[in-house]
Amino acid sequence: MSLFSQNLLFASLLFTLFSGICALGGRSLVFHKLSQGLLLVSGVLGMLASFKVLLAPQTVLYFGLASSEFFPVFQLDPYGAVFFLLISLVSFLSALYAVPYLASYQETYHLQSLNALVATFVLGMQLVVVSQSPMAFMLGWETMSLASFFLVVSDRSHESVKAALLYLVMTHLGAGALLIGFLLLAQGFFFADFEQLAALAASAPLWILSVCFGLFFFGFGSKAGLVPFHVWLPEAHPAAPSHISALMSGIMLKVALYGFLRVLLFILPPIGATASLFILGFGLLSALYGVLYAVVERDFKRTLAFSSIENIGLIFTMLGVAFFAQSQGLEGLYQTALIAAIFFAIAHAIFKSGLFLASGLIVRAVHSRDLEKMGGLARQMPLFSMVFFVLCLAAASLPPFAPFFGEWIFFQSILQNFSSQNLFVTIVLILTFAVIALVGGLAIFAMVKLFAISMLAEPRSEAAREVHEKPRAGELFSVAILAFLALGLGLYAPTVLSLIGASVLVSSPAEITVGSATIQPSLIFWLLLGCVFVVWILRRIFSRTAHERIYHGWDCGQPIDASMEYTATAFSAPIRFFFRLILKTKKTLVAQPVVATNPWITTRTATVDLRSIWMDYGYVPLGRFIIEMAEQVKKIQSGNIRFYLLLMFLTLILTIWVAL
Amino acid sequence: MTNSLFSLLMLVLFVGETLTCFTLMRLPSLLRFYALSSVALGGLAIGLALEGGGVHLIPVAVAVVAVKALLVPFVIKRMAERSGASLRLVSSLRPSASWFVGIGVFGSGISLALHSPLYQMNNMIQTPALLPISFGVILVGLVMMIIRKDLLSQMIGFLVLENGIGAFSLSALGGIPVAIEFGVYSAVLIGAILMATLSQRVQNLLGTHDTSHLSELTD
Amino acid sequence: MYILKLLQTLFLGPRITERKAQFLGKDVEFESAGQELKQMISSLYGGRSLRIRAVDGGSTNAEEIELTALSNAYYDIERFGLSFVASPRHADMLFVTGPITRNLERAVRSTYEAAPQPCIVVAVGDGACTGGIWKDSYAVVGAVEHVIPVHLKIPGDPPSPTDILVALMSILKKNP
Amino acid sequence: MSLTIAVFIQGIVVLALAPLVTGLVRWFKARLQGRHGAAPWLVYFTLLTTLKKENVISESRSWVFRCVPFVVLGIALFLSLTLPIVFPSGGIPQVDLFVLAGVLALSSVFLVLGGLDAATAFGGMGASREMTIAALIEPTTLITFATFASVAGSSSLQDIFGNGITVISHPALLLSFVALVLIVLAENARYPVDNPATHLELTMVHEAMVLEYSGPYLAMLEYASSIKLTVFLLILGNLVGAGLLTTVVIGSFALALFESTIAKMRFFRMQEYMSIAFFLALAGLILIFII
Repeated sequence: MSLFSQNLLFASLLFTLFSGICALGGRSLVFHKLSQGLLLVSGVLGMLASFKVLLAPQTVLYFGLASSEFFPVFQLDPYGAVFFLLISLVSFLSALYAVPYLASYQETYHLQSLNALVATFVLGMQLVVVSQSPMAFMLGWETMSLASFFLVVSDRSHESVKAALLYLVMTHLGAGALLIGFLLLAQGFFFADFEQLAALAASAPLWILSVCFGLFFFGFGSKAGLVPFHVWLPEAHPAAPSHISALMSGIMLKVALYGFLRVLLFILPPIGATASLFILGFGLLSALYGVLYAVVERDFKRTLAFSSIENIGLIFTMLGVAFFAQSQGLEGLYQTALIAAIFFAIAHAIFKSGLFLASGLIVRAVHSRDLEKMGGLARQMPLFSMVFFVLCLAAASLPPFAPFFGEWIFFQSILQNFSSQNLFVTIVLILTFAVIALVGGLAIFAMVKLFAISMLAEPRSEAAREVHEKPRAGELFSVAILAFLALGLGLYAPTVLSLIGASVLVSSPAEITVGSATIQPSLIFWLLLGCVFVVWILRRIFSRTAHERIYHGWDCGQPIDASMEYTATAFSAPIRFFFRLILKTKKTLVAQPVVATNPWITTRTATVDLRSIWMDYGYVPLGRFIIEMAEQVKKIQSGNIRFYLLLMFLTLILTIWVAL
Repeated sequence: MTNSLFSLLMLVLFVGETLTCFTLMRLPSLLRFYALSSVALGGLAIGLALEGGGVHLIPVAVAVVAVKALLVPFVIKRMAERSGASLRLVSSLRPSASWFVGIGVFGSGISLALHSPLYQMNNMIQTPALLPISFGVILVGLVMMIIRKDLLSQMIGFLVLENGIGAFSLSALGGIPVAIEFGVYSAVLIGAILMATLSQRVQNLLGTHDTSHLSELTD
Repeated sequence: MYILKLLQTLFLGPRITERKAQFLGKDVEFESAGQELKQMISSLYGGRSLRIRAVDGGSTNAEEIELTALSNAYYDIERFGLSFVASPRHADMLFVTGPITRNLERAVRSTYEAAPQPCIVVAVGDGACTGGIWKDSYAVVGAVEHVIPVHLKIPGDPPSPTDILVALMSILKKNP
Repeated sequence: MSLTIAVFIQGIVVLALAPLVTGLVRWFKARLQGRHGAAPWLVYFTLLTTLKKENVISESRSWVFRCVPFVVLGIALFLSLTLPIVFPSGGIPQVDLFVLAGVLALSSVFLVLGGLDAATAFGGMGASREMTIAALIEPTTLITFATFASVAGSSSLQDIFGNGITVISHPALLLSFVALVLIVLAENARYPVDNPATHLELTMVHEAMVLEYSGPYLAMLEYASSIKLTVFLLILGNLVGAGLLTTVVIGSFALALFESTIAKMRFFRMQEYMSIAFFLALAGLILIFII
């Protein structure tokens, strides 16, 4: 058995490779189905491998030529297995989803290259999670980034190319930072693996550690989409095909989180209070900023991308609180906050990939990503809208679903540590508590807007009126599984917690206890369901259900049509008004007179569009400054040879003076 | 120190001619003085050889005179005449000002070399006195290329620079082994031929050797 | 302090709401749908709590002023279990006022159909009952019964709040 | 055994009392306006008459429109059963304050979806305003609950009411009690935030979402909102240490008095209302650890 389990991991990686290769086989759909099938098998094997490691923590699967200095050793330990499980699960479901989904997109996407790139993308992520040395880690990291870059470009439209280039620049800035961090830490031992790095880090001087921490934070932060470095995320994720953006948003952000935690937990010595406050600050900033833009965004997939930024912000806040507690010596809070972060990350991976897969179906049905053109889809796709509704409720972290219990653990752990001795810790915890609560409220607003404007009421455009491409069985099945998992993860949170090695929180098989507070997720769910069922029974007893009549909505007597409904902009108008200092919107009012001579009768058109302050006051001025500097430097190329010789002469003098 | 009178004379000649090259405005005289400075360099090599610097310096000196004193000026003069270039060279400094600049640069080169750690290790160098002087000549060559506007004199500047390097190698290592020396000289010869043909092409294309017109290409 | 003086007059001040007896027991006959109306009221728990939606069918706003007067402190329609609501969906009773003009015919009909049955329609004022002085005008459809079934007519141009209350009490037969 | 009986009795009591509370509030307000006013128990008849009425449903709605009343009333039932408001040790300990906040958010989400599904401008306007208020009141609610939980040491309501934590048990609790009152007013769409008895659709918040419902669905939604009001009044009553009946009578009189003396706040000045509530709650929480 151990021999077989040994190669389980190797087999899973191999099958991903095979799926990539056979995707290049030919243009016909047979190769497309075959490659996705192989991806399915690799997903299943990956899940088995990670379950094997999780259930028996002391066994560690590894493969590769252990002895050779050059070839890195790949190893799956319990910490990596959690993320490997996520990767395999979501790649399994997105492959299942892709078989019918891509069949209807044959003309926009070049199927061969797309499938091959998906396989390399998944392989890259699997390598990252499995690798034990910086070289292998960076190898996997680069394959992941490059494959996802090409995937974003796959539909070859102008804005996705622009988004992909921005994405490429940001990820490779991050990857460069990571590489420097690893090399700086390794102090010359290029091929040291993580244990040796940890040993080196233990004795490294403080300035190296802080510089490395800054580099790792920038590297992993820009990949995960923390606020100042997040500008690429709302552009790149929506541009990719939906099952790819599900993989990118659901899993790639978690791989960045995995890398960050791998470095902080296993390599660097415990970081100080200032570093953890640094993580906490950025986490809160991206949570608040992400959710605000998720609320006022009009584009379907961009709303999901911003809500990914918000959830990542939440996870980094939990990490910040955990490491801050560790630096202040509150061991209990450190444990629970870390477990809450990982549990919330798992829940986010599941419901966010589900949402992105569902968004693919909606966008295909309405042929546009604009919320203002959707509406009334629930009537045409009832079953799909129920699944989508469950996912939206999970994304809003409402009670019976998994993210609520992640936040519950986090809130309870903070609550129990409010009364710690020094005031500074209390103030930090209270402010975090307040901001997270505000973010929670606004997250609900964003998800309600997403579901209500796209699904309910009258269709707002011709395309939404009669939907031709209804979701097919394969697609609906994978989205339904993810919705079921989001609910199941909530109900059986205690078992999941004990699975990922957080049994300290699980007092009895159905209860989570943090300090003195206990909660039974399944009890709450059955109670809620019971009450609703009782109401259903009472209603049937007290009133005649048949006594019903269909008539058009109450319209104050004048006929109304779909254009009078509330749109996404109108729905989020109060929030845009209340937060107008943060959310810059550019309003333009154009009045054209109908009759040239008569100035009073004019047709006025008002356009409101959203400005991203990070882009307007951050990256665009930075870009302009860099271009101006480049202009100055360009003057040096005056085309006059003698000027170049002068420069050579000066450098010669300088070097001689300095070196000799 | 070079005690023999002959090598000292050669050294003074070498420096004097290089400085005059720096200031000359007509091509034939520039070439003539460059040839003379190469001959002086060859004589210097022979002087060192006589002082027991190793017999291999003799063929080196002969090669220097052959290539630098005869062949290269001949090639450049012929090329200039064939392309019909005006023998009047163009410089951004008037001759009198260029004297001051030349001496200034030569002096700073010497002082720079004197302060450099290389000079302090004089136990290793055969003729320590020659080192700063050769370094000065290198700087004069480089500045000549910068000051002069037309292509031909920039070529001569480069060749003077190369002379300086040859002198530097003489002083620091007591002469480079013959094979390498010949390699260097063949490179210099080919370089000179290349530069000459290039300047002829430029002459045909733009009608002048003045490098400031070259910049029109970039706009 | 202003608030205290206000509360003192409201709580300890004189009672200004008209006595209930003034509206009960009057034997003035009103044109009503009789049997069908009684059956509807008995099905709505004897009309103890009815919700009214006032529909303007083109009235001169005279009846509207009287209807608003109904909910002031003097007449206080709420004590009889009647209250005005915003949407016909919530209404048990429709007060239709004024002759139904051509433009508002569709509005009145859609309001009646939007209201859940059983819904009592009361025509308030001469315009609503008979078409009033605008009866033969080109812009007017006529009395309310031409458009929707009417269960009670309250004549008067406009009927005073007392008349309206007396009519309502007669059909609801509130015990005194 | 005693727990299930307590829960069952408490459920019955709260369900029976709910319409009476709204009736009492309306009665007191009428009396404050000098009117004779409808009898407090009239609300029972209004609910029963609406139950018997026909259910008119617009054809531009989806399955969400139908399931909203059931879920909203179900959640109201859940609140009345599980919270220890009638008997201090009655409620189910598992349901603590954070679950309460989550469940309240869930019920306002469903109400908003019902409003939006009606495909009319009023429904959308009410829904957008209700959602804004629910989203912006969430931090204040969580901080107030955290204050009470940190004074009582545990976040389940049973411990808070069980060992008699009332407003006077810590000076800072007064601030969070006032914040809780502001939250109750916002959550139940009472006076400064929304006028329950308005006819002008443009000013409605809670009412606008219910415009489209009729017959039994309307009765269920109105019953749910009155249950929610009663539950909150009883929570406030327990925090002040008053018994069941005194809370109901005095509470509804206080609410009526408060509503008669102030005017409704313009919606786009709601920011000030929310920030007052937020900073009161925050001050309460911080003061607990300073004093």
